[in-house]
Amino acid sequence: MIKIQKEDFNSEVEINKIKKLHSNVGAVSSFIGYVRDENNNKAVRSINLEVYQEMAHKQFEKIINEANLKWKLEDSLIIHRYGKLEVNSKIVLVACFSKHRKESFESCNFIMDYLKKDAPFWKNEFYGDKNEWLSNSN
Amino acid sequence: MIKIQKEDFNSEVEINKIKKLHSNVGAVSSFIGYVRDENNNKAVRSINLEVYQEMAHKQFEKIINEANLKWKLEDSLIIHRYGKLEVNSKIVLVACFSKHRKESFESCNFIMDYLKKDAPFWKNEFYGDKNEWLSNSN
Amino acid sequence: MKIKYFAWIKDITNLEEEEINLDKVKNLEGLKIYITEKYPDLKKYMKKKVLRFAINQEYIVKNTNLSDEDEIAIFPPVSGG
Amino acid sequence: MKIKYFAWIKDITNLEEEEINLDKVKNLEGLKIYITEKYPDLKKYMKKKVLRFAINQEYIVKNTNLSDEDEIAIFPPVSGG
Repeated sequence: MIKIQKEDFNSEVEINKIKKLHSNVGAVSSFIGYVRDENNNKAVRSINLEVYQEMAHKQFEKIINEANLKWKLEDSLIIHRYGKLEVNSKIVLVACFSKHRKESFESCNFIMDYLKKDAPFWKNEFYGDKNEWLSNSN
Repeated sequence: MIKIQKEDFNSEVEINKIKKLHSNVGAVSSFIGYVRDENNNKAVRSINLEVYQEMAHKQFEKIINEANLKWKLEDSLIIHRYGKLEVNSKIVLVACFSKHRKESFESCNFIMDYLKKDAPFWKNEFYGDKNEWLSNSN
Repeated sequence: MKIKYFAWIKDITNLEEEEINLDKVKNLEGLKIYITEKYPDLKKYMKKKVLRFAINQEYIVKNTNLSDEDEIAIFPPVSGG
Repeated sequence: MKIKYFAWIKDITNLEEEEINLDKVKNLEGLKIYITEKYPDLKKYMKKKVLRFAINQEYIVKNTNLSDEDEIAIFPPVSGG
């Protein structure tokens, strides 16, 4: 399941929606990314997250396909927000559903790596009255 | 934060409670373990999870201390249920809170490894009218 | 073909997207030359290889022929997640 | 001292905990001998080293002296998580 949205999400609800389809799932590993109050030693107020929607969808599908080739997953979920996000807001949720722990852990980490490298999102960080475009270090 | 309880939990609520104390946290990695409908090729109906409470608390504290020695964590959470749990019920939630992703991922995996090996819980699995005590393979 | 710009590239082009006539641009290398002439401030980023290109939502590194229905995107390194 | 039993060990001892007199048992090795005499069905598990011991909620492997206030736990391999 892939969602690219402005709105916040409830990770319990989103994970349950998928989990209840799979009684053979014993392991859900997930990652939530948040807007931090500080970056590169500057106090962050908020970010504006721009997205190239059609491409983000395509890239997420590709990432999930790759993960499914590498691990035996029962299901997976990516929710990525865009737009104006205040400090402490959730940015992203990745959750991987598998029978056993190893698969869900490794695939969740893999999806996050890939997402940071290839997903077409751009963060514009606001500090006081200044702002700056970021790029991921890896 | 360590909780050993019979009741179910809401992972969104539990994670938010801790996250809101730390505006410098950008990364929360978590693992949820569930009762699966099948184990060792047998159809599972429910489990009864026995715990040695005082020792479980002590062991969880030790695990969290170890994780804090190895990684820079802002906070961490272990919720482990006990008692009768039906298929699809949550058993455990481990969540690790850090500035950046790597620390939260690695420490969450580490805590789960340690917990599976040392936490004094015992699963009694019920299949039809039979039941069987389990032990973790690793 | 349609060209889309993202993040701070938009501050240089002053627009989010535009149509470019295929007569002027046959392939990706031709497009690079065309836009650096049209937007000289892009030149230094082109040289530093900071710009990313996608054709129809797929990353493109090598030179590729372009057709009239293609959607091209030009953007800086990503920062999602 | 107090001895606590968990999981299927309880099915062998038929109780969850009991008080043992310190005169009979001075240390962990003494306790092992004492309980296998009291509960012969535990012997094969003791031999296979399936049993785990904790003193005051800490795992113990080596022989250790026991005191009257100690809480000893005897249990099979764990299966939490």
